[in-house]
Amino acid sequence: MRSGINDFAFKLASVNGTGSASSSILLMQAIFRMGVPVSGKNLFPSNIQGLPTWYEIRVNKDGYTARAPQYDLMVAMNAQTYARDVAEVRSGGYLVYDSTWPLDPDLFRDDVTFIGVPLARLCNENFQGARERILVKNIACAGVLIALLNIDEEIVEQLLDEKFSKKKALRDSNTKALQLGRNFVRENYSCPLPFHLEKMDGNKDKMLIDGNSMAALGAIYAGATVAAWYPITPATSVMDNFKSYADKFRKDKETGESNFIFIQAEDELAAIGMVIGASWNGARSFTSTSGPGISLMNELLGLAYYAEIPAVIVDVQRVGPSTGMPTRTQQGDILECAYASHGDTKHILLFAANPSECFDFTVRAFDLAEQFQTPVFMLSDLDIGMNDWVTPKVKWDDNYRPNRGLVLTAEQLEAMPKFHRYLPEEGTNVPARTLPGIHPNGAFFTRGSGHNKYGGYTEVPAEYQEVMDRLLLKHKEAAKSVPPAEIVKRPGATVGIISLGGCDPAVREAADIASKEGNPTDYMRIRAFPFGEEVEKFLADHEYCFIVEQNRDAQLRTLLLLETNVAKEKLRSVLNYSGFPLSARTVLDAIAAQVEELDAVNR
Amino acid sequence: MRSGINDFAFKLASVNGTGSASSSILLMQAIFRMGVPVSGKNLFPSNIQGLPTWYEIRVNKDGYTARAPQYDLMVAMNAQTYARDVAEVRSGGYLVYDSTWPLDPDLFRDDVTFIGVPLARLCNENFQGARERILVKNIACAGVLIALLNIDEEIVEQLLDEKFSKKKALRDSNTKALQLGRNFVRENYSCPLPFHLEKMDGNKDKMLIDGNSMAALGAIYAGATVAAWYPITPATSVMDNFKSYADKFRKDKETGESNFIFIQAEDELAAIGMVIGASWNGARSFTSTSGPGISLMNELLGLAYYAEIPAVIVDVQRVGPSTGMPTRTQQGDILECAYASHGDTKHILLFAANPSECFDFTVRAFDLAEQFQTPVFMLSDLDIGMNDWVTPKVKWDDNYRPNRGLVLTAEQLEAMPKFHRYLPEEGTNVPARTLPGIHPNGAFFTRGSGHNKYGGYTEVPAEYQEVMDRLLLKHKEAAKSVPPAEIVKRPGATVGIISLGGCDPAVREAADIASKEGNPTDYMRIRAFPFGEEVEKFLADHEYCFIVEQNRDAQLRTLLLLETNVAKEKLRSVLNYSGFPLSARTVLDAIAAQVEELDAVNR
Amino acid sequence: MPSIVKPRVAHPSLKRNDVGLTVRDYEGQMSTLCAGCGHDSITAGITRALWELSIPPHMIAKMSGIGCSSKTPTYFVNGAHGFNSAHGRMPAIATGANAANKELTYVGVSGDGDSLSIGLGHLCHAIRRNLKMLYVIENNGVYGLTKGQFSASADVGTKSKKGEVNLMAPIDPVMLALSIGATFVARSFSGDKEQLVPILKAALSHRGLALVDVISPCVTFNDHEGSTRSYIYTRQHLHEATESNFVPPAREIVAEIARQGGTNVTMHDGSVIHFSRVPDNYDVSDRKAAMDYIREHPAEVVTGILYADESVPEMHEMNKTPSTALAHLPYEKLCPGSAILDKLQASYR
Amino acid sequence: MPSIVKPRVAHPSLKRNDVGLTVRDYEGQMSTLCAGCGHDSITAGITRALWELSIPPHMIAKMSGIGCSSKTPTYFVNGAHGFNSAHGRMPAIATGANAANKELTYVGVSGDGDSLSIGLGHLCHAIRRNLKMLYVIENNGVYGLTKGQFSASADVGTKSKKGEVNLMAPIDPVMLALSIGATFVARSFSGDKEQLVPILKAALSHRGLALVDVISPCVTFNDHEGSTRSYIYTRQHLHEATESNFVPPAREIVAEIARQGGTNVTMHDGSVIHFSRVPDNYDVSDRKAAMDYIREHPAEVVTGILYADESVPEMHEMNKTPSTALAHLPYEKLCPGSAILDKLQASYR
Ligand SMILES: Cc1ncc(C[n+]2csc(CCOP(=O)(O)OP(=O)(O)O)c2C)c(N)n1
Ligand SMILES: Cc1ncc(C[n+]2csc(CCOP(=O)(O)OP(=O)(O)O)c2C)c(N)n1
Ligand code: SF4
Ligand code: SF4
Ligand SMILES: [Mg+2]
Ligand SMILES: [Mg+2]
Repeated sequence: MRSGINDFAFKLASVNGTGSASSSILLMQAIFRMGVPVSGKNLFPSNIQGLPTWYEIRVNKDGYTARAPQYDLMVAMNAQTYARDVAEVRSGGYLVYDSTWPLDPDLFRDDVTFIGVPLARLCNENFQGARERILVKNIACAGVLIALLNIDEEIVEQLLDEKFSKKKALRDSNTKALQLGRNFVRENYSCPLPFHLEKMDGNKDKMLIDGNSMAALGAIYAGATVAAWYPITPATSVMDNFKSYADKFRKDKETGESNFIFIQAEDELAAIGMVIGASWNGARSFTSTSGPGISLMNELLGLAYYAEIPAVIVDVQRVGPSTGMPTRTQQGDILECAYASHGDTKHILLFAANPSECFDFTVRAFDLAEQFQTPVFMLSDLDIGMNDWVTPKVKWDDNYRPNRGLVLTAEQLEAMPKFHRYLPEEGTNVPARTLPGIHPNGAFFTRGSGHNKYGGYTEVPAEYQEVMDRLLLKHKEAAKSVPPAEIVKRPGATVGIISLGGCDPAVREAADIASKEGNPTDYMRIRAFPFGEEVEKFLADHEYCFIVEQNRDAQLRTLLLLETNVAKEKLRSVLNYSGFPLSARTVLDAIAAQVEELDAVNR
Repeated sequence: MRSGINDFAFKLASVNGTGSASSSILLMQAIFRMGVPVSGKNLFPSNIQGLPTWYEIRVNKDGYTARAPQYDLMVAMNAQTYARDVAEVRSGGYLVYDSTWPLDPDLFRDDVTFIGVPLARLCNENFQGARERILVKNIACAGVLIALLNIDEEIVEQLLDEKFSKKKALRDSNTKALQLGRNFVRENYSCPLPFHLEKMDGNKDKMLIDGNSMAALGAIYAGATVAAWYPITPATSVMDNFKSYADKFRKDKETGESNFIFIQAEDELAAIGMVIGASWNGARSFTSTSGPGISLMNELLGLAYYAEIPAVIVDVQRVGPSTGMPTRTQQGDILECAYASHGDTKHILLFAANPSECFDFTVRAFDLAEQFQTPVFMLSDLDIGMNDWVTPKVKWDDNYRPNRGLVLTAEQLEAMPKFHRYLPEEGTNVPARTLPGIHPNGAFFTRGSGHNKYGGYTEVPAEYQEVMDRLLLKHKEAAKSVPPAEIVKRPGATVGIISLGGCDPAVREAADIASKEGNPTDYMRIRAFPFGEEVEKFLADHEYCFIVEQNRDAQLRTLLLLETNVAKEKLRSVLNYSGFPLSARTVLDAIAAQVEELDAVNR
Repeated sequence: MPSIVKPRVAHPSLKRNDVGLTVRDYEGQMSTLCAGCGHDSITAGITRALWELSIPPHMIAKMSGIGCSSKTPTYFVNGAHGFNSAHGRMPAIATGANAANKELTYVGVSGDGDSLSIGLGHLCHAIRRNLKMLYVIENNGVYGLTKGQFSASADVGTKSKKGEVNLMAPIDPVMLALSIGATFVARSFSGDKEQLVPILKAALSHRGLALVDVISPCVTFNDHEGSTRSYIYTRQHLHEATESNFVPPAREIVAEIARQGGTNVTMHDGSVIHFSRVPDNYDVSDRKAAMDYIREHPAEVVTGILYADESVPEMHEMNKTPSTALAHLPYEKLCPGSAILDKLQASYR
Repeated sequence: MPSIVKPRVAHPSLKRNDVGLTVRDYEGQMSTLCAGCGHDSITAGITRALWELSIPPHMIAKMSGIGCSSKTPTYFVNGAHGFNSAHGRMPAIATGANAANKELTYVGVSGDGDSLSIGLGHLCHAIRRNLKMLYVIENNGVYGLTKGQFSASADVGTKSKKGEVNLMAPIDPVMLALSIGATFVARSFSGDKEQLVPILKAALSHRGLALVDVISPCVTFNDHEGSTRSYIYTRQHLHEATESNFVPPAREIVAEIARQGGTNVTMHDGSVIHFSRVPDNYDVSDRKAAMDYIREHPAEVVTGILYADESVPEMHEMNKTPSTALAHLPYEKLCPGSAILDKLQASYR
């Protein structure tokens, strides 16, 4: 199988609140700096302290970064989950456990090598105080892995130097702990393991970062000045990061003034209200939230749609319905976002597939929202948003200027006899807007109630319909401006795979494997709604398509079915809604099962 | 054309807040009591006083009660809208105006007969005080119509007797006003007009009532005890009526105690929260609202879906999006209700087509909500909910007992070693629930967060999925219990018309006309979602189907496309989203245009 | 929300304010409220106050929710920007608008339903943020637009048009605002323009959020059984069109509240409200005294500026934003540029 | 919300209450909150109070929203029904539950985020309805579960874990409740079980809604820069897992507030709160006096039962419902039957 040099996966089982995620990230960073493609999935519970938590790390020299299907090495540091953790190691794999206490003999497996390290004892002997002991145990454990997996020690030391540049004492105890772990395994086991790391050059022009940081950075670069939000996992760190970056990059050096405002709203209804108010007034404004927040924003999203007010919503999806599993990933808000609010509405959605795209698409979301004067959703999910990904560095064009859409200037207004808010130029679907305070001629009255193309209140059917019809055309028109689907063709392929967002790495890997196995497929990654012509063409060109997505009800398939000309029978679903990131195996197995089924029918 | 005895339409144009609706209803009631099928559409503005308002009345001996396409007689009492109103009279028709002041000669039409009645002068001469004069003017106007249309005077007198049985003075001035109007036209014009009324026996077993009253009555008969709501047009009168009926029928004669509770919530989020809390606790509980309320209820609807708590929502639809046109009708909440809330959800919807069904379906909504432990939406709309319809009297079976679904009794619990909330019996999809306080063994913990089939908190993929998969099956299973689609077949028909709710009268009339013109069509009226087998069959059996509905985005078509096996090309849309009730003409014209298009393609 | 264009007759003799405009220039569309509605009097007061303060119309942002009261921004200052938003959400939308552009004058108009029920949370949090705006609650004790349900400000014992009696303790926006740290709180009566206009002007000049609770009688739904004979006509018959179908002609209630001893005002329903004014020596800077004064006069509606504190920073001051509108900052000031991005990205390893 | 089954050891010697149960019978699952969290102390207090009042477990309905505090109903009275609902909506859901079945004892647990931000409107309106329930706010000044943002009860000048300083006036649930007519208002401290348990018992026995604001320190997010050396480890690096990834072991803060002069209690972050008790001659029946007393002691957190009025009818009394639960009324009492329907329909003509 896959195990070998720079190609394996391991998992750390621990208890949350102990700082284990920090040491896992330390390892990931070290591997990244060794030039080895790596991915990490933090599987954490919805509480603050004391419950099982896992960190999965996969290294893959070919750059496959989807979740690994099985583990070569398990670091089982949580007695509560031993049994489960032991069971998850692949046959022939290894398991590290804390041998301070004897392991229940029932848990041993013949086909797995058990590596006992008395971590607690080592730490207790060498450190004082409960607090410190908990912390250093994780570092000692990292030391164990350095030895077993041949992680570059110099890099680790350098990382610790950077981390603790100003905290000498901490730096020292970290080194000590690291050595305790490392030395113990080196002395007692043969190191490294058969699968391990070797420096390579696989991360050129890449960085290791999470999607929420990149979305936040996108908002900074897009020129967002008003951020309004209500805390919710897994969207909170979008705003945490926005605030940090803004504090760093948006404070006037001379005056100390903030060229942004950051508002923690009282709830999500208020947050979207603030975004709408600010956008109405000409600021680039956004919010970030997750499923429950989208539900609460429903009413005002309809107002923004109908009154044609830009709004950017970063939706970092988690598992629904209701509170669901707040710390697990899913793509379950697609339909809720596409048609949010009562009455006839359609919104623009962008589907980011990785942190780099979180940046790009957040910037584009602002442009699209202003160009089309409507809410735009930037959808990511917990996996993309909160896990660190090896992702291409983004390029910034210093010539970029925001596309503010049709906004009349004071000069234009001065020259205008009368401004009509909802009257686009002949043959176009987006009317010009004005910003309050710019010019007396620009004043108009905004309302969510029935209005005609002049902006006046109406209850006259034809006048109401005229505006509604244009809104539909406007949405259609946006298809030409949103990021087109990304299409990868393979010679001989008749079947297509369609997917979106964070499924991308698993689907790519699956397609590569299938291709190697003699089953080439074409691949289309949807990046936005409304769908462009390339989507129609891809659908038309394939006999059938597998739609891979992470929800129960095939929401992307639904959207394709409704909003393209594709025939129903063409679209087959591959669904994963476990809450865990997708693996290539899941995709391959599901497709294989369906192909068999199809063959059976055709036979 | 259609005009003639017991087959014509007239319209009264007035200003709201003057009491004109009352006199229009008086006329409708009189016509109803004459045994003539009649329908009335109140087209009123979204304010309280002083804006244009219209009342359309159609009489049709064959029982066609859809909105009339054109008017034989216009009563133009609003100077503000004269021009519009004059233009709407059919060629050869009549117009009544107040000749106290001269009419602008520009408004005259050669092909319309103008009947001037100096109503203001007559009233000013005969009555004192501004208040009374405004009121009696409407009655005088009714007198005019009595004469012109041959409305039975005895019946009108009787109605006034009933209305003012305790207010002699008012009664007298009403009679006087009525006579003023009647006598003036009798003396100055030849009465009645060529089209007019004659007694018949067309309203047997029928009554004249609005859908909101009937929905309220349904809730009373279903045994609802907790009503929670927030005022919103056009749903308010559901609760107004529920309160009136409950005060009448639910107060204990001896103790004066109320066997219900009626809570005006602080908003719609609270209203649905209260319904969920009360249902959780075993009461039959409901709310009524319209589009904006549904949007606000989104989050908690997901909670009820996922935690499997019954809830009944009467959604009286109005024109969206956003505030839209609150006093106009639409079927724009279908999708919002079907998939309300973030994450994967599916709800049960019932589509009432007339006031009688509002009663039946409200009762059934409670049964279904408890049987399937899930939210059930009873959808009607402003036209059904607020207009008076000639509708069949409903029958009540005194043997009816609420279907409370699977609720464990104290005895059952006593005999049970352990109760597991989400564990249905083998082969079924609905688990038993318990009501708080019934028995110690029944206690359980309800949560909107991830849970396994035992009701315990979980973040384990398989456990989460197991419950989610069952919820999907449960929803499917409900197809067998909801009201089946109503299907009308015509020999030789290859094309089907599909519609729902308040479109029914117009579609039936259109189908009859088409049939007479040699184009027989089959007709299926969808009455619920999820769809039953009869829906699949109808779709399968027809070459193509026209789906007639009142919204821009073809929401019923969407639902059919998604939730049946039908091929896309089969479904063609006929959309009306003007805010006014549908007329047969609109349906016929739209179908004709599409048939021509289809023929062109096939040629 | 329907609006009827008002004939605009130019009176060359009309007084002009500092920006050269007459009071007619601060008027709006013709009101479509019921004749005699208190809200129309408030509209007149707001019109006057804005004119007297010489605020250029296009520098005014009129914000409202949904309700009869919330319709009124259409009826003043046609030349201002207006936003008739969604029920209860005005404070949130105004917060965003204000955040984006501090240069405008924000006039928020809301109802007691809009602000004390569905929008209560937003109101309280706008107060906490001390958003610079005039926040008028046109308080009639009912939901006018949805036809007469009690609002949360209805007094215990009030009878609705349907004959229901309210038993729940009212939420008094003044006490509520005082208890959560509001920096400007006033109360007035729609019928007393002499008092209302100066209060509105003071409120418009306040540093942060100025809450003005204006008692504003609803002609149509403040009536109770028996008070007005003609009502019986519409109330009588159970089976009645749900449209409120007759509104008796009524006149605006006007009364100047006397400085000494206050004034009894008879409402449309015949009930009498005793309005009083805070005494001349009243200390507007003492929050506790304000609450005490109101509690000590339970039988009257105390009017006037009840509390004002100019020392508390408003939202922008708390957030140290620049003096120009955020919305109008040049993009060059906002984008850190490619060099910084490259550097930053280089650190993510 | 995760829950771990607690080993239940039967102590035959344990005292039994009037329904024959030991205090162990009122316990719940093992807490999954951070070690030392004040909320766990409140859980213990509630457990004790319910046991002492001998309320049969299955007649208790535990209602909560979302937050660390809202998780706690899992940790007491396993044998009760529980409903961990949605963020901020507990008061609404409890209102419905109570409406349906007045026979249960309602224990609502909420947080300052849950009740003073997203759920503020619902809390205020539940107070107006005087819903019979115990309503506990586990007040820690932060959003614990979402990792330390300020809540609306954070004091001016408080520093968050991220170093932000709160500048907005806090919403004090006690003052708020008093200003809108609450009929029972108390405040206590999680660490003083001696005071807390009797207050909870009094609250559970109150006629209507009993609001108990309990100051409950958050171990994990009440820390500020520099106070705890080890925190630096997690706070330091900008590029950090967003999971709160290290929570230092901490102990519950326990302190009995002295009757005379009060007690200084040091919080996890090193700050000191001065808790005092209302004096023995304090008059709980005077709302104005309560507000005055609190305002007159701005430097201390006044604890005790601050106001109680048993004269105001609760929701069911206002609505004259029968003495049995509406949910359990026989259908025969609810359905008017076919004859009445026929008659009624005959009148619609
Ligand atoms: C979400 C939502 N719910 C309900 C309504 C219906 N509605 C319109 S105005 C109103 C109440 C208005 O009362 P108030 O704010 O006191 O204004 P008034 O008409 O009395 O001036 C309601 C409930 C709505 N527009 N939106
Ligand atoms: C609609 C919605 N928005 C946001 C959240 C995320 N969230 C969960 S708990 C919480 C705040 C909890 O604060 P508090 O009520 O003070 O409880 P604590 O954790 O401090 O005890 C938030 C914002 C949510 N669950 N639902
Ligand atoms: S209903 Fe009442 S509040 Fe509304 S406009 Fe009429 S008088 Fe004013
Ligand atoms: S984060 Fe704070 S409130 Fe939450 S459990 Fe931990 S200590 Fe308690
Ligand atoms: Mg009002
Ligand atoms: Mg808190």
